[in-house]
Order: sequence, then C-alpha cells, then structure tokens
Amino acid sequence: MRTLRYREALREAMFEEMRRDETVFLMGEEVGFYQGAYKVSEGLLDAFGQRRVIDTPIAENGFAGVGIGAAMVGLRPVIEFMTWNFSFVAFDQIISNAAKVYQMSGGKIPLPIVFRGPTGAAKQVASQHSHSVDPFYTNIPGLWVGFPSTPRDAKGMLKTAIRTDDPVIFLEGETIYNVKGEVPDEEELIPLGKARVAREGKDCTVVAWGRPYYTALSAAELLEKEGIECEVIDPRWLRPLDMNTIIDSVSKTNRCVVVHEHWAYGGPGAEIADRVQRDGFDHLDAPILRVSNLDMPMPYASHLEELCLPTVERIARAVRQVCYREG
Amino acid sequence: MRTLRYREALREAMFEEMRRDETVFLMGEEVGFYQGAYKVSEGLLDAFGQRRVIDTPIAENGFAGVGIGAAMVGLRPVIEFMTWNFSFVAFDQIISNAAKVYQMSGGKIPLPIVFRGPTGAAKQVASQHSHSVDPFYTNIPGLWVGFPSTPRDAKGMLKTAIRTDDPVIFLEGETIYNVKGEVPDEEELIPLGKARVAREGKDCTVVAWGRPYYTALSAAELLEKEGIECEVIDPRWLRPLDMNTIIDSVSKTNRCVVVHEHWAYGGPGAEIADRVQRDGFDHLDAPILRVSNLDMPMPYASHLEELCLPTVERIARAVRQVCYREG
Amino acid sequence: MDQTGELEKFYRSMLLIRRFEEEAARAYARGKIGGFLHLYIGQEAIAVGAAAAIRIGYDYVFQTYRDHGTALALGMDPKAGMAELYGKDTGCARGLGGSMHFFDVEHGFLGGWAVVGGHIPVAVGAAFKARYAEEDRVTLCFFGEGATNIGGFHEGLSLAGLWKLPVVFICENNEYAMGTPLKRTSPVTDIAVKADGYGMPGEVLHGHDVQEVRSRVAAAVERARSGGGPSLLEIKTYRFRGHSMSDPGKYRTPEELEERKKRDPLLVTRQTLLSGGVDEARLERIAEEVEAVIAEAITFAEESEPAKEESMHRFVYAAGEGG
Amino acid sequence: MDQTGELEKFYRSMLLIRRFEEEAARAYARGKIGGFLHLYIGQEAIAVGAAAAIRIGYDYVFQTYRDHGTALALGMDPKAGMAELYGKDTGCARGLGGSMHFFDVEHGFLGGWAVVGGHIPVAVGAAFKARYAEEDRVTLCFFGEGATNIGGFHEGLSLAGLWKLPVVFICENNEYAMGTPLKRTSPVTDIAVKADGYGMPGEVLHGHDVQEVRSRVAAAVERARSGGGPSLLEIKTYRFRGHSMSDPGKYRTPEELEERKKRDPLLVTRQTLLSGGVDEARLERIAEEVEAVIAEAITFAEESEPAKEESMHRFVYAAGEGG
Ligand SMILES: Cc1ncc(C[n+]2csc(CCOP(=O)(O)OP(=O)(O)O)c2C)c(N)n1
Ligand SMILES: Cc1ncc(C[n+]2csc(CCOP(=O)(O)OP(=O)(O)O)c2C)c(N)n1
Ligand SMILES: [Mg+2]
Ligand SMILES: [Mg+2]
Repeated sequence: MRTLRYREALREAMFEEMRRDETVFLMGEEVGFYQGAYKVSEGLLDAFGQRRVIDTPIAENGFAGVGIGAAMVGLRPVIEFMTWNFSFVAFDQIISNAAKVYQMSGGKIPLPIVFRGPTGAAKQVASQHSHSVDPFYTNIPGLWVGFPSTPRDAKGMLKTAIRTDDPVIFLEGETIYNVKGEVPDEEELIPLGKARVAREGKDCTVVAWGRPYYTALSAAELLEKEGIECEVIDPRWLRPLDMNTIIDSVSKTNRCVVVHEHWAYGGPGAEIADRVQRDGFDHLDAPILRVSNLDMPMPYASHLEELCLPTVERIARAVRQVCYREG
Repeated sequence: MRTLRYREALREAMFEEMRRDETVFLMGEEVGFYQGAYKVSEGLLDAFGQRRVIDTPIAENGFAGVGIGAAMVGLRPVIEFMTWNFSFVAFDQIISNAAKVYQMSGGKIPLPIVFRGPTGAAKQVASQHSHSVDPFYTNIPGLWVGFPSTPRDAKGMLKTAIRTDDPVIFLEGETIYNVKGEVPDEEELIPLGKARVAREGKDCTVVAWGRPYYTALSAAELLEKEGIECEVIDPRWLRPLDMNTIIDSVSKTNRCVVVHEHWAYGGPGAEIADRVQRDGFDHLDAPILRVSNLDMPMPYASHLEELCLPTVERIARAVRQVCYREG
Repeated sequence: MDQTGELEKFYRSMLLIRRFEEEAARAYARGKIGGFLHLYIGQEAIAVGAAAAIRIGYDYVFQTYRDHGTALALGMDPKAGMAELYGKDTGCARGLGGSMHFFDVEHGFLGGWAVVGGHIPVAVGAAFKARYAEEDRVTLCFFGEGATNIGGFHEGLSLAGLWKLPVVFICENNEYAMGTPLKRTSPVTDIAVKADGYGMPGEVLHGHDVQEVRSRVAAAVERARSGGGPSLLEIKTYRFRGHSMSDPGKYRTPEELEERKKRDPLLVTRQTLLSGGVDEARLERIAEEVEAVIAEAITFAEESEPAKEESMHRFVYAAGEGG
Repeated sequence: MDQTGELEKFYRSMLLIRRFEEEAARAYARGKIGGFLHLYIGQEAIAVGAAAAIRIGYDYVFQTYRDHGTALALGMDPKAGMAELYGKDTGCARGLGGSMHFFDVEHGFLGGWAVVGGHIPVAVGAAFKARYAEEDRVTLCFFGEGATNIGGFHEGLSLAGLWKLPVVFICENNEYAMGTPLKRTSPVTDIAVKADGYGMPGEVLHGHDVQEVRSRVAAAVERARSGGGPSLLEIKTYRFRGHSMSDPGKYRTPEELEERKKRDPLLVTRQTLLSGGVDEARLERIAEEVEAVIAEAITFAEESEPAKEESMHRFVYAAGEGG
C-alpha cells in the first residue's frame, strides 16, 4: 500500500491504462501543456506526447463529439471536462449520441468512452460554476455513472471505466482532489456497480459519496459519542446502484439517511430513498431522510456557501431524527 | 364552456396574452410561416406579424439565449422548442443563465420567460427524438416547471406561466395535442403549484401527468370494476410540487402509485415517492410503487415502443399490488 | 470502366434509391412504416457521386436523418433497409433505429443521426481516429444547409480546420430547412463562404450532375487523404417531396417545384445516357432489375420477424456489469 | 472636452481599474476574497475606450467573468464592486455573485458571465429587444479570443448577422485562453476573418491606445445605432497577470511579458499626456484622487455587513407562488 492523493490516484489510473492500451487517449482543455486545470493530468503529456494527450479549444460540444466519433471506430477516449459545469454545452452529445450509439446501431457499435472531470461546488465559485451533475446523468440509460470518494476507489474505478465498453460518466469531487488515502501496489479494478461499506454500525444506514462521504464519516464519529452507531455506505457507482448492499444494511439498521451534494429534487438522492422504501419497506422504522444542497443557486459568499452544503450538523440531526433521539 | 383541443387551448393562451401585453412575443423554429411544426402557433403570425412571431434558424442555444437577453431588459418571450429533445443543445442557456440571472444580479433582474414545446415519446420517432425531460429541468432551482394534462389546464397554466416573473419550463405532451376537453369562456389563470384531484377514490392514490394521466384514468376505470377505487391526482406543476394535495390523499388511501413517462432513475417520479414516504410515512400501508418508462433508449418498432411506456395493465398491476390484491 | 459504363452504374444506383423511397412512401401511407420518414428524392446524385469518390468500407460516412440514399449508394442491402423501416428484426439496426438511424458498418456507413448538427463533431472524431491510427481513411460528413447555424457545425469545422483532419464536409443545400428558405436562416447565402473562418477551402457545385459530384468530391477526398486537410463543399440541390411525410410543402410554389424537376438527377442522367448512345431497351432492363431488387426488399421486409423484445433490452449496454 | 482633457479622464479611469484590481489581488492573497478572480490588468484601455463610445445607462453591455474593468469604466461604484468581492451585502450583487458576476443595471452593465460563450446569445437578445421596442440602444458584447470556437459565439453572431441587430461584438484578443495561445485553438489567427461568415464587417485594432479604441468602437456603435447592423471588432491586447489568481502563467516567457508591458495602456497614455503638456504634478494629483477612492472602497468593503442569509433564500424566484 502507498499513500496517494485522490488526484494522483486518478492520474495513475490514466497513466497505467494509457501505457497498457495504445488506443486510450486523453483530450480536453488544458490537459497537456498546462498539466491540467486541476493538475490531474500532470506529467501525462511528457509521458505520452501530443498525439495522445490533446489540448482542445473551448468547444465542449465539439470535442465530446470527437471523442464519441473516435470511440465508434475503435479508440478508447478519456474526455476531460475542465469542470462538469461545462458539460452542459455538450449535454446533447452525451444524452443523444453517447448514450444512444450502441442501441441505434442495433448493437453493432459499442462506445467505450469516459467523460471525466470535477463536479460540485468548489469554493466560492458561485452559481454558474457550482453545479452537481449527478441528477442529470444518472437518469440516462446507456451511461454508467461512477463517483469515487477515496483515492483507492478513484484509481480502481477509473481503470474499470476506461476498460468498459460503454460510455462512463466519471464524476470527481473537486474539493477532494487533495484527500490522501491508501492505494494498493498491485493492480486493482473496482467492479462496476459494487458499493462499499465504509463503516459498520447497527443503528442507522447513511449513504453518501463525494465530499459528503467525509462529512458523513465525521457525523458518524460525532454520533458514536452519543451512542448512535452509523453504518456508512459509499455507493461508488450511482448507475447502476448496488441496492443489495444498501438494503442489507437497512434490514439491519431499520433506518436510512441519504447525504448528497446535489439539489434535493430527484437525482440519486431521491432514487435511493425511493428504492429503499420500496425494497426495504418492511424493515423501515422511520422515514428515510435526505441531507441535500439547499434548493437555490449557489451563493458566492463563503459563509452562505457553507450553509447550502450538507454539514456534519445537518447530517447528525437527520440521523438523530430517524433514530427518534431528538432532544 | 367550450370544447377545445389541447393544442388549441395553448394557442388561445398565447393569443390572449399577446393581445393583452405588447411585450409578449413567440420565437422558435417554424412557428410563423409554417404555422408551427405541431400547429400550436397556427394563425399567430397572421394575427401579430413578423415582429412578434419570429421564425429562427436551427440554433436553439442561440435563440434560447436571445430570449433570455430580451427578458432581462423587459420583454416577455415565449420560446418554443420544436420538441424538448432539442433543448439539450440549449441546456446550458437554461441551467446556467435562465435559472441564474435573478440570483446573480442580486435580485435586480427578474427573468420572465417561458420555454415551451412538446415532450415525451411521440410515435416511433426512436431514441434521439423520444426524451422526457421532466427529470432534468425539475432538479433546477430558479425554474418553475409545468406540465398540463388537459386543455383547460393547458390554457390556464400557460397564461400563468407567461405572466410569471420567472423562467418557466412548460412541457406539453406531444401525443395529447389532439385531446379535447372543456375550457371556460371566461379568463382563467391556474395558480402556480396547485395540483388537481381528477378522480376521487378511497383505496389508492395515483399521481400522473401528461399522457400517463389518461392511461391512469383508464386503469382507474378498469380497477373500479374490480372494486378498487383510485384517487387520481394530476400535479399540474412539477416544480413546485403541491405535496399537500398528494399527502392529504395518501392519508386517506394509505397507498400511492406514481405513473410517469420518464425513465425511472430520479426525476419527479422518485421525488414524489420520496416525499410521500417522508411526509406520509405513518399513513402508508404499502410501499409506494412507480410505473415508468422502461430503462432503455426508445426503440423504433411500434410494438416495442408500447412496451416501454406505462400501460393500463402495468398501472393496474401496481395498484393491485399496493392494495395486496394480487391473484 | 468507361465513362458510359460508369454513368450507367450511377443511374442504376440512383434509380434504386428513388424506387426504394417511392415504395417506402407507399408503405408509409399503408401504415407499414411509422415515425418520421424523410425522403431524399431529388438529391440522389449527391449520395451516388460521393460514394463513387471514396473507398467504400474503408472510409467513413456520416449522414443526417435523411439517410436512405447515402446508405444505399454505399451498398447497404435494400432488404436490410426496408426491413428497418418496417421495424423488423432483420433491419439494419434490428428495428430499433428506423428511418432516421440507418447503420451499415461493413460499408462504412456510420449513421443516420437525427439531431441537427449533432453528428458533425462525431464525424470529425472518426477523422481524428484515422490520423491517430495513421491510416489514410477519409471521412465524409453530410448535412443540410439548415445545419450551418448551429453550434455543432461550428465546433466540428473549427476542430477539423485546426487539426487539419481528413474529412470532407458536404452541405446538401436543398434550399429549405423544413419550411424555411435559406435566406431567412443564414446571414450569407453561399454556405461555402463560411469555410474561410475555418481555414479550409470552400467550394460550390451543382448536385444534379452525378459525374460532377463524383469528380469534385473525389478531389476533396484526395486532398484529405494525402494530408491536405478538410474542405467544405456546398452542393446545390432540391428535394422534390416535403421535409418528411407529414409536410405538404406549402411554403413553395408548384412553379418552383416544376422548374427544379427539370434538373431531376435521374432525368438528366437518363438524357445523358441516351444521347451517349445507350438505348431505351438497356435503360428498361436496368429499371426491371431495380424493380426486382425493390420487390424482393419489400417481400423480405413484409415476411421478416418483428423486432425482438430481447433486442431492446440487450442493446443498451455492451459491457456486462463488472466491466 | 478637449482632446487632452478627455485623455486625462481616460487615464484616471484606467488607473482606477488598475488600482482596484491590484488591491483586489492583495485582498485575495490575504483571504478576504475567494473563488476565482480574473484580473483585467493590461486590458484597461479597451473597457475605458469602449465605455466612452456609448450612451452609458442607455446602451447595454455584457462581459465575461473578467468583468471588473468594464463595470468600473461604465461608472459602477468601486465600493459596490469591492464589497461584492468581499462577499458583502452592500456588493453590487449582494455578495451572491462575486468577482465573475458583477451587475450594475443603472449603468447598463448586464453582467458578469462565467460560461465561455454563453452570454453572447444573451447579449444578442438585448439587441433584439432594442429593435423590438424601436429604441436606438446599442449592445456591446465582450468576449475573449478563446470564445470564438464555441457554439454560443457562432449562434449569437449568426442570429445578429441574419437579423441585422444593433450589437457590436468586441473580441478582446489577449493571445491566451488560460494557458493556450491562439494558434493552438483557432484555425485562423485573425479572429476578424470570421466576420465574413456572419455577413458583418470585421475589423482589427490595437488595444493599448484608448483613443483609438474609443473612436473605432464609436464608429461601429454608430453604424449599429443607425440601422447598419452588427460588427465584429477584434482588439489585440495582452493580460499581464495569469488567467486567474491560481495561474502562475508559466506558458509564456518573461521576455514576452516584458515586451508586452512596453505597450501597457497606462504607460502609453501617461507618456502621451506628458508629451501633450500635462505635467507630472497633475498626474500625481489624479493618482492621489484614485488612491482615495480605492481606499474608501476597501474600507467600505471591510466594514459592510456580510451577505445575508435572507438574500440567498429570497433571490431565487421573483414571483411568489401563484404568479
Ligand atoms: C437541434 C435540432 N433542432 C431542430 C430539429 C428539427 N428538425 C429536423 S430536420 C430540420 C430541418 C433541417 O434542415 P436542413 O439542415 O436544411 O436539412 P434537410 O432536412 O433540408 O435535409 C429541423 C428543424 C432537429 N432535428 N434538431
Ligand atoms: C464552456 C466553458 N468551458 C471552459 C471554461 C473554463 N474557462 C474559463 S475562462 C477560459 C479561457 C477563456 O479564454 P478567453 O476566451 O481568451 O478569455 P480570457 O480569459 O483570455 O479573457 C476557460 C477555458 C468555461 N468557463 N466555460
Ligand atoms: Mg435543407
Ligand atoms: Mg484570451
């Protein structure tokens, strides 16, 4: 095991997959000479040259489409969005083309492509730059959606994503690029659609990914002191969801809180809640609660931004509530 | 009362609002000389001329943006997407600009604009042309989302949408343009965020809008013969959701089925389910079930398309199941 | 092949497309075909001329929803095409795609795309791959003049121009985008003018002369193949039918239509052949052969099994869960 | 006003912008300001020259995230600007917008937009309204050279060109889009060339001469105002700082930067003023006045109340539920 940052783990995944497979390439804004806007691709240009690490103009619709076309005829593109906010100008390429090629061609043309980049509110970058895109891309059949929380998962999931024969939406937490964690020395592929139990506990199941995963772990520690033991589950893949792992946990805890950094209406948060109530109805001793971004465009001022995001306190309050432990 | 088609009711709403308010105009592809791809705007060019009924090139990002800019400085645009599938190339304009202007300007610039057009699968137009956009736009704070099911609501809701000082996403069912229904002679404004109980019943609450609203009514008739009385609720506005009306109903029926023509993952379907389990937990005698589009790109062949959409049989089965009336 | 022999081949191919679509229109009227059906009638010389200018099965071709002609010109089996329109399992996309999404990988036909402008960057991606893999494949990317105002057009051409990729952009300017004539949609009336902004040559040619199309496209293809970068060809043409089956085409006068029909590529080619010494009987025989192919395609489509439920479930993901 | 008097005014305005941003950069380093902060340092003559070419408060102006200079040149109160950067309730957007989203409706400054190209169609919409309302307002739309490859640019310019709307597109070509020089992003190196495709005039001018900017922009504005339609002006310039505070700007050489600083608009204007007979003391006085304004702005920002929680809840919807 070595200790790597989330950002470095992602870089290693790309490095190893590009070394292994000549058809893998990286394309996006500032991924090459600038070494990546968030330095995820640092060093890749040196290692692989301009043929395989390609800086693009600001034209997300264009280069997302180029990736799709290249994937149709045998390459395995990794397309970086500088942030997922900018995927909105490429939304049509992803939903109408990437998610449809395999079906439209009657199963003749698989589309091995990864779209990746940071998502969520960074720090005070205000409303146009603080979107969480989970609700948009998880709705769409034909796409896999991954969102690693730890360096280990970042590496192992990205490697899986690159090797998968379908389009993968790969969401990275912009604020957790610096998080450190252990990553195995040997190669590891984290399978599609497998969640991870990050912390065991018998009183309440907490499902969380991305930055709120860490907030949820902190809340779990706090609650432990109050005698509430949380089981924290990181779904890792948002599509497909590993409901077995979640339901197994709920059947033990009989309670569930979902924590996510996206607006509350719909999205994986609502989907998980719906599926837990449906598949775990008889196990539930309390309604499923969610801790979400407040329902408003992200404000710039730092103290307001904090209020909008899931906090330890909001999570703890939700857990206490489902455990009927309110004061 | 007069009998109008859904399409005519929409047209009347635009006609009346344009007559009433000089700042209202209609812009989109083929809305003028061609009289609208689906003839919703038939006659408007004749009545109001080219200044106020404006044909555009195929440039949704462009003309959606033009609408936003015009609304910022005092006009009240109605922007027609020929179908909502084509809003994907304008997605950034809607989420990053329309939904943000009021907040970004610190409350100085309201944005009275309506984006409207048909959504959902039409008939055999295949995967790229059969999207339901409800899950995408309902997630976004700063937008109101309406989806009328009847001609009366179509007219009264569109009038409200045009008069509202915020961006409104106005979804019309492509396959119900021909549906006929009664529309009052006098002016009617259907208020934002008010649902409608379309059919009373004591055994199961069924929430449905758009085409599935009619499918749900048919299922309710079928079930009546089996002794199950459904209460059918048409939310009319998907954002904001009128949860009071829904919870009131569930507190009576103790059961709920949500029927919708969008893919299952997330969206209003999951949101309603989540909010019912949360706010109505103690009333529920069975898990909330959903009847959704099958989770796949829409196939072309007509018999397959039918399988993908909510059917009377699938709805009836779900209702029987929550009523524990399965054979 | 001699000139006349080649032209005869082109004629046959154009006639096949024409008859395929006429029969498709009839089947549509009889409810055998559903959804949108956009006919290529009047534009056949472009597909046939362009197909003759490339290495079929090696080069890549992308088209809009108005795609039957291009697919057939490249050699797609009319049976697979008609079966697709009928929503049959034997269709070129197993009945999942329909009229707007023909695909025929063996002949390099990579769709059949229904969002205006959306396929242009995708086609550039295929050209990107040829460069990446150091292959001398060329990509043809077709679109209508109505597509030239949309972002996808701009971004696709910008990238191709910047990277000097081997792609030929073919704008089939049939004067209308649905009901809207070019002058109400574009600030410039010659599409080719836009090429300058992308650092590539722009050319205008006429689409009723199949040999002219072949040779002009071939020149652009050779330039692309030999590393000379992309081009934008504007081919002036006209569609004789409405935009799709539901469009009566009221936005144009009968006189305009009659005028344009004088340059019907089939008529023009037929006249050239006759004046080149080919006799009526020979053309008659070609017509009969074509009828036989079309009849066979219809029978095949009628008799094939409907698209399978299994297909719609299966062709969502290529990979199983687990990668 | 005489020539020198005008130039003095321009100088003052440019100095104000420069000093505002230098202080903003310091406050950023001290953690008083967060998020992205894109400085305009080196480009000030463009904002000031352009502002002098329009009817402020009547005409409409749209800018990217690099927006402080334009807002200040139009007359936005530096206090409101600095307070916005500090996230205060007294900021021009109540602390909700920050650096990238300055707004000042009274001076016709309609933002402050952070998605590249996204505001271009929006600006065209403001121009559309002027036509609709039969007003002779003109819209200025600023963007970087990096924005010219994106769809929004194309669609915005296409619509403006087609409808001959009263808008002046001003491309501030500062040679870099983040770390990428123009030659690696655009197939043509003169942005103005692209104007042809949109049926509008394209011009190139230099951005260090504020009077040249004023008069060339004024000509385009007058054309637009009098019904002559849109124009595309490419103004060559340079930014002396990195793209934003986090960019050390390693992609360019110190020599290049030094070379460009010789055309620092403040330096150039100062020299022109001095050789035009204005004495050092006078310039010193201007500098002192500016310092006072900046100091006041900082004090104001420091002392203002933080942005209010109520604001973030309130400014989501303008209409109550019920319409
Ligand atoms: C982005 C988008 N907007 C609108 C449409 C609806 N639409 C389909 S074809 C068409 C006209 C296209 O005209 P043109 O590009 O000239 O091609 P033609 O049909 O003449 O071959 C329109 C508006 C669409 N498919 N995609
Ligand atoms: C659609 C989109 N893609 C990417 C970005 C990230 N980004 C912000 S500024 C910028 C460079 C813009 O360069 P240019 O247009 O030349 O303007 P300048 O910063 O030089 O003023 C990029 C890539 C963005 N904001 N929007
Ligand atoms: Mg056309
Ligand atoms: Mg620049």
